[in-house]
Amino acid sequence: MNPVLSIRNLSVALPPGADRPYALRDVSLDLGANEILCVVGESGSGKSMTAGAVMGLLPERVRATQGRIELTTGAAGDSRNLLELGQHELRRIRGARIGMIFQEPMTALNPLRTIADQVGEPFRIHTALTSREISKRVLALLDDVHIPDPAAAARAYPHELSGGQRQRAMIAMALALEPAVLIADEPTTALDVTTQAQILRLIRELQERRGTAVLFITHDFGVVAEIADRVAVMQHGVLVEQGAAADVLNAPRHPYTRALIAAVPALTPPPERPVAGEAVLTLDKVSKTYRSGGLFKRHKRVTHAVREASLTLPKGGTLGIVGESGSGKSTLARCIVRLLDPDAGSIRFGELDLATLSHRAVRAHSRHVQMVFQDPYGSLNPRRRVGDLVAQGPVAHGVPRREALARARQLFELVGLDPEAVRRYPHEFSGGQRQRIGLARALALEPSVLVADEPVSALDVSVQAQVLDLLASLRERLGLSLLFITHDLRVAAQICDRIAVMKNGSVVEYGSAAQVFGAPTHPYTRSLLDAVPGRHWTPPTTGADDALAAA
Amino acid sequence: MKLTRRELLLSSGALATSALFPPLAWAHAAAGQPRKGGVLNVHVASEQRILNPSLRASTGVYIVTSKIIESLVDLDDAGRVVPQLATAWESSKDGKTITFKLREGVKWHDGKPFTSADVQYNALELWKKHLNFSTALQLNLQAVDTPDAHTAVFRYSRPIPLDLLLRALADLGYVVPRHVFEGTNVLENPANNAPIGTGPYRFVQYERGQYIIVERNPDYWRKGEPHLDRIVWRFITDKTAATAALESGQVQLSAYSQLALSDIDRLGKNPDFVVTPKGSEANQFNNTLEFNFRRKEIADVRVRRALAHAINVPFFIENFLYGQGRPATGLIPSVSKSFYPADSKVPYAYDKARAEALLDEAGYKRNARGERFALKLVPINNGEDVPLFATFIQQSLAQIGIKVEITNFDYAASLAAVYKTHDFDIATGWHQYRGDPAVSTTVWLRSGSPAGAPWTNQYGWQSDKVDKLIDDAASEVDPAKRRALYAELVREVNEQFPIWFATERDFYSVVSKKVQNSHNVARWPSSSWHDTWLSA
Amino acid sequence: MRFLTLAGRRLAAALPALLIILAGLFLLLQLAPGDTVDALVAQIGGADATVIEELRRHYALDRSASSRLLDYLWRLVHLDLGESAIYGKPVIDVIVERIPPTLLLMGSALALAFGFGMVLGIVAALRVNRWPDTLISTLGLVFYATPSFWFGLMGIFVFAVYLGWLPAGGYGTIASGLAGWAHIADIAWHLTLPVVTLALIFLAIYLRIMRASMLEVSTLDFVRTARAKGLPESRVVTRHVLRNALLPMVTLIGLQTGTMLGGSVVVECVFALPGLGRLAYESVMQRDLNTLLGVVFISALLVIAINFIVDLLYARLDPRINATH
Amino acid sequence: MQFLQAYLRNPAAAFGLVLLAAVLALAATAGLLFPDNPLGLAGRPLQWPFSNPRFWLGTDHTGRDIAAQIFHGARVSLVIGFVATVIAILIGVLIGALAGYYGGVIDDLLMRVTEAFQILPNFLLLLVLVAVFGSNMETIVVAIGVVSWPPAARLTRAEFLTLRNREFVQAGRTLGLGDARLIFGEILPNALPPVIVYASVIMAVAILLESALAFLNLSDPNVPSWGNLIGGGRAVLRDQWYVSAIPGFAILLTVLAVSLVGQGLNDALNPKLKNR
Repeated sequence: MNPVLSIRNLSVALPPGADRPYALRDVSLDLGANEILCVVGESGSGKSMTAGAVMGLLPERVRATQGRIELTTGAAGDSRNLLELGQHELRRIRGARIGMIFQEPMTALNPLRTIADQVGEPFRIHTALTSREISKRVLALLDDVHIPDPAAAARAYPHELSGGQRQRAMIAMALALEPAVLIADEPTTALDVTTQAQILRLIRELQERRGTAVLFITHDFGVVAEIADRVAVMQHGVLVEQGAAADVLNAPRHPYTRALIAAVPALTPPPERPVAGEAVLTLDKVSKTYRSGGLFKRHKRVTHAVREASLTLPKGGTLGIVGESGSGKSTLARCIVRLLDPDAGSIRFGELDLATLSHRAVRAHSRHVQMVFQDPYGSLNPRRRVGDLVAQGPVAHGVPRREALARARQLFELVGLDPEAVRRYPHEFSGGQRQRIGLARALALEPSVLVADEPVSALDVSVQAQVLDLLASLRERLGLSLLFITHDLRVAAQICDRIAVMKNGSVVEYGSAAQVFGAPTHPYTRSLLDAVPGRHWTPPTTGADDALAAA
Repeated sequence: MKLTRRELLLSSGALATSALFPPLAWAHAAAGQPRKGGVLNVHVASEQRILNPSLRASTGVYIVTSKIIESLVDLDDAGRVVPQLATAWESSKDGKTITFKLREGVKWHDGKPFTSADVQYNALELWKKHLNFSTALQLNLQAVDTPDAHTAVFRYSRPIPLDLLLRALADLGYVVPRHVFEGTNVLENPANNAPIGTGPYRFVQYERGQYIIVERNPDYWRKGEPHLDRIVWRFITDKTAATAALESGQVQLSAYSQLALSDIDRLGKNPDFVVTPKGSEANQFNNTLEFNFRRKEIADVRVRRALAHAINVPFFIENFLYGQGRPATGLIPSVSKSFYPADSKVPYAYDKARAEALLDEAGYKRNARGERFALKLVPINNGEDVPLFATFIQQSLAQIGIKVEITNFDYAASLAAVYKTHDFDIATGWHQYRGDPAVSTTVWLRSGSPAGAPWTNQYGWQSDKVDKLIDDAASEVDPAKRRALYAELVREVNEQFPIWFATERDFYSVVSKKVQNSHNVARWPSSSWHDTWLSA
Repeated sequence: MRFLTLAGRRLAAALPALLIILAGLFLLLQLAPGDTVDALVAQIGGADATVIEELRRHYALDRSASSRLLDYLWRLVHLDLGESAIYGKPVIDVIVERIPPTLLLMGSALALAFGFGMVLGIVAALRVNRWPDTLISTLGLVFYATPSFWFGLMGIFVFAVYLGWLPAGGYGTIASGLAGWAHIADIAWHLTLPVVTLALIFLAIYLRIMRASMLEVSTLDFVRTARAKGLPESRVVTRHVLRNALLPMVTLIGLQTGTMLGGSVVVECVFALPGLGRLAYESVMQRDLNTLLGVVFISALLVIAINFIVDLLYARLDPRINATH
Repeated sequence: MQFLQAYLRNPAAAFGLVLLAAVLALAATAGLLFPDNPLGLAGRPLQWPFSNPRFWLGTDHTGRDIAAQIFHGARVSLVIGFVATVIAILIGVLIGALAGYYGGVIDDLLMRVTEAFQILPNFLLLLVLVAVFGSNMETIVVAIGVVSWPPAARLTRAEFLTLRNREFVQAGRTLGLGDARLIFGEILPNALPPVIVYASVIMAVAILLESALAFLNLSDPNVPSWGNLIGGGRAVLRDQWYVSAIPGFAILLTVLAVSLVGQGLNDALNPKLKNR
């Protein structure tokens, strides 16, 4: 292989006072022409820092302290060490020789400038083309990335495009000058699964057509399986393993790699669990409509967030609600716990219709149905001790504080946390631990139904597996019924007994997990399943648990 | 002419003698030949609501309008009454009929002739009905006869001293054209803001909040006058900014002590300016201390006297007022030669020990913390010196164990607090003396004024003796007897002490040395400036 | 047409606030000690009871407060602001005379504060934590902390009295007969000191906001994108950071209008400018309700109008705004 | 502790804190160093600083010791600034919290009132309030507070609008917490930091507003405030400029201190800009 980009013994130092001295330690990588190298790792592994070092865009006070980053600059194969270049020379390489795409296509584009303006900018700084020529090139580029109606998209502002289109525009911009190297930093993480599949396909297509070398940074092994030629695995700033995609994915050698891959949920559901036929929660034609614009404003907009959703949660079972963003799954969850008031339909919980309870009554009955939230950072009040957070619910329902705090310590133990930690503040915990605290808080009221809204989506894959295990075991031990909202079909496959697929507010498919994954009836469900990255790859399951413990 | 000069001399006394001399004889004496042309810029601190001196008696109105509108008489440099629109006057024996001869050949700025009908209208409709201070003066005016176009005969139901009337008419005798005002709502007449008169200058323009411009009246009855092309009054609220305007040459004159005391003091040393009390003798003012008898401690005359004894007025004048003033001896200032009692002395001079003794005697001993009682002091902010005096009172009374709380209001609110709701224990402000006690001062002491009338007797004090003295003096036609009555009044007021006239103060003018023939009469800022000119 | 409907709708939305202000102030001033007649009598040095009574009738103060309030509001519906007690002519005429100086003063001060605040803020942000930043930030704080009247008076002494470069006050040379450019230059010459005085504190605010905003925007993702495209730093700033950083500045213009009008009270008093601020001050002191309410009404309209313009401007700067409306 | 470190790493903020401490020290030692009434006649008026060893900052136009007034004035200015700020923040937070939390009609109503206060030039309202209720210190402080709250209300409302949909608030709601507890127990503590930072702006403005009132002779003459000293010194500005310059400088330093501390707090609370 003849590398286009070659990283040799790269170390990047963090400023004093950071949690570790080095962001990268002695990293060596080669990126050949016409290949996609996936750098994979969990948060904090240093994978984005690698990209930053190549681009010369490290955060302030973060410096490369040793190593070389060689970029082949000419046809003759002469190369230059990017770390030795001045800002001026680096600028001539950025955008021209190395293109880059980022995770958040919304924030990565300047909201105040048109797409044409931004996509054309590399031409304007790196070439002497006329503006007429540039706009022609821009249109061609937008066409290349398959944006529908390129002319309109060129005139549009970023907010006028969908997420997928924005990311296409980003790609067009990065590839404008046909760079030898494309660095893609989690380019599909913020996208829905179907869009993700399209973007991955696009990157692959363009890469093949132009022979670009792609450094693809991701945390998602599914994506790796989908797109990688070669894989490099990073952990804590150290490159632990690299090799051909098939080798690493199916026969990982390093224990960390093995653990990570073992934590990736398989897309095929486990054998069906016996679940009682009795329903604990019955949703009948629940609807929720948003109206924006006031009484006097002309531009009233009506959004049907949930349309006549009818579902049953079996006692002791797990009902998964899956769908892409905007499908109404979160709205439905919030209607059930009455964070939102449904407009129509009924939500039967025993004798009660949760949909029509008064707000005062909701407060009194809130203990029966509890919720776990997505964001481990946002769902805990940062200004309260975690013990207080867990005790808060019982106290509000009349349990003496001392008793509630004692109970909180028990709950901590139950969710696998040190009971002594009740006196600490949320920010002292990791993401997974916080999710456990959120779980303890919900369980403090001894609910019979737990609504979990994307409870593991914000977690790293290894932590995700642990929290899912915890949920499953609690379900067994406490006889909980679980309503599980997720966009991740792999996760849904692992934990749900029944699955409802939502699209544009409606439930389009509803059945047992095996049914939905095995023989989907609705075309949308099929397209969802088809879009799951790495669907053809089944993670090997050898010795994973030990490895995880070791990691 | 019905009057002989001899009769005139007899009837109007010494004050009228100057009428015999050519009024302009002294005017040109000091400087060289008057120069034609030029614009005089004058500083004015606050704007008046209307510019009509026959509706509003106020120096703020006169300083502008007296150049446009003339009064029947004016004062000379010694404060004697001299003819202006009236050329001669005579009182009947019983003092109830006063006859004025009016100047002939005088024209209004709109070209119509000035006649006795104008005077008749002004006297009966404006001076008697609307003009503040004048309504009391003309209370007994029954009719004004106009036997011919240039004679006006004022008929009173009670005798009115001629010298009182004439002195008052310098301020309260401005004549506006009858044909403009008759039959209109006089308070809303447009001419109130675009005045028409007979004076040396004609009104040109009034920009609210900015300036007023007048220009030379070519048809003025004093031939060859006035000398200036224009006069511009500029409204500059801020005193410091006004001083800056003077120093940077934007204005040449600021009258009636409208600048900061320190700046007046400092500009006195500036060779480009003249700083003088001369020319403002007709208007004097006092720093007062008014007492509210509704407060039991104050109702005790010993306490009131003790307060006066506790305040070191000479120190205040020297150190706070840059020496601009004198300790007062009573309600009539020493410059008022016709009324000032000969043997006057400061009634309750600074004597702290005496003050303490009086308070002890009155039964208000110091308590454990050394305090006797507390008083609420309302300053009525006529000028910069009022808060200073309030502070000085606070500081001084603290030393004899009286805690003074100053209640700061804006102008309107402080007047309402003192004279309408009587919400004060002691108050301090200005008393302005206008040449004759009956014009400006006795109203402060005469009982019977309803609540809400500012600068009247609202102290909760009344004295039959004082009331009688005031009434007798107001209709006493013999000047000598009047003078005696007022001397008695001063003595009695000092004795009963319902109000303390602490200082007597002059109004200062600051004027550029380029301004010639300035301050040559006793009320120069309020006079017509017909002979004033600017040197190159 | 669309502009007019938008403006009309904005005005309608502001009506409740206007009503609260006018009725509130009216009732508040009923509680004030002393009325406009007291103030008038104070100004003319006293008057006896009959004159006072007659004046009170003249100003309709003999009627009850509620009937006068209703009367006022009813007249307001007909866009009649009533008669000014101080000036003896319709309030609207008085105000129309006073608007130009205030608008000019505020507009220039705003432009100065905005312009210099922006430039200094940019310089400070680009040299963050180095000496130009320290100097500019300190200067900004000093400007912010200087009482404006004090600065104004000191300015008069230095520039008008000692140096003689600028006039001590006033709105143009009186009766100068100047026309055209000479007239404009004359007014500009007179307004220089007042504008600087009024602008100072706002300059400090804008400087601070611009600096913070620049620093904030430079951390955003699209700036990183711009750098990744190989844009030179100057182009990153001018093409990407600047316009985004301006958005909070523009918002601030609208928010500061009321404050600026308040600040012009003091500045107009110091520099003898015939503006709305001084008119308001005088009408409070003179208890001239009609004039005060008129000034408040007009300045409220001014604030609303400026906010409207600011919103339009904002919509031009930020394409996202149009989409949501 | 960490917060303090973050705060003190900023030299400007540390300087502000020292300055503020100095002003507090002035206020604290006023009674000790100048036991006499600072408004009492101390000596001949208008003595220059350092000309008389008894009055090292000289005497003002009414013969008061300027140094004594500066020391005692520190108390007054701090009290004015502090109390007015507390009033403004209380009103603002309450209105902003209710409007932001409940939204809908309540929000509309409260925002109309806020709008009314913001449309009305605040200094004008202050003048009216002082004209109506008089110029004693209590009235002035309350009036300054009353005209200063709208920005605090808007800020609080904005914070509430974002915070009320945050998951920890929703969690509290699903736990069955009441509105009052959600508003004051959950949201408010998280909404306060920017409001507290803004308080420094209100405090600075309050001190300046009082001095502007004193300039128009509408402040309380019974307290030795710096504003009064400036207002009085204005009459002797040309010759004895020090009478207004000394308290002017004191105001400048205090406002500077308060602003620097506010900015320091802001930087320390805003981790994004922490290293700047």
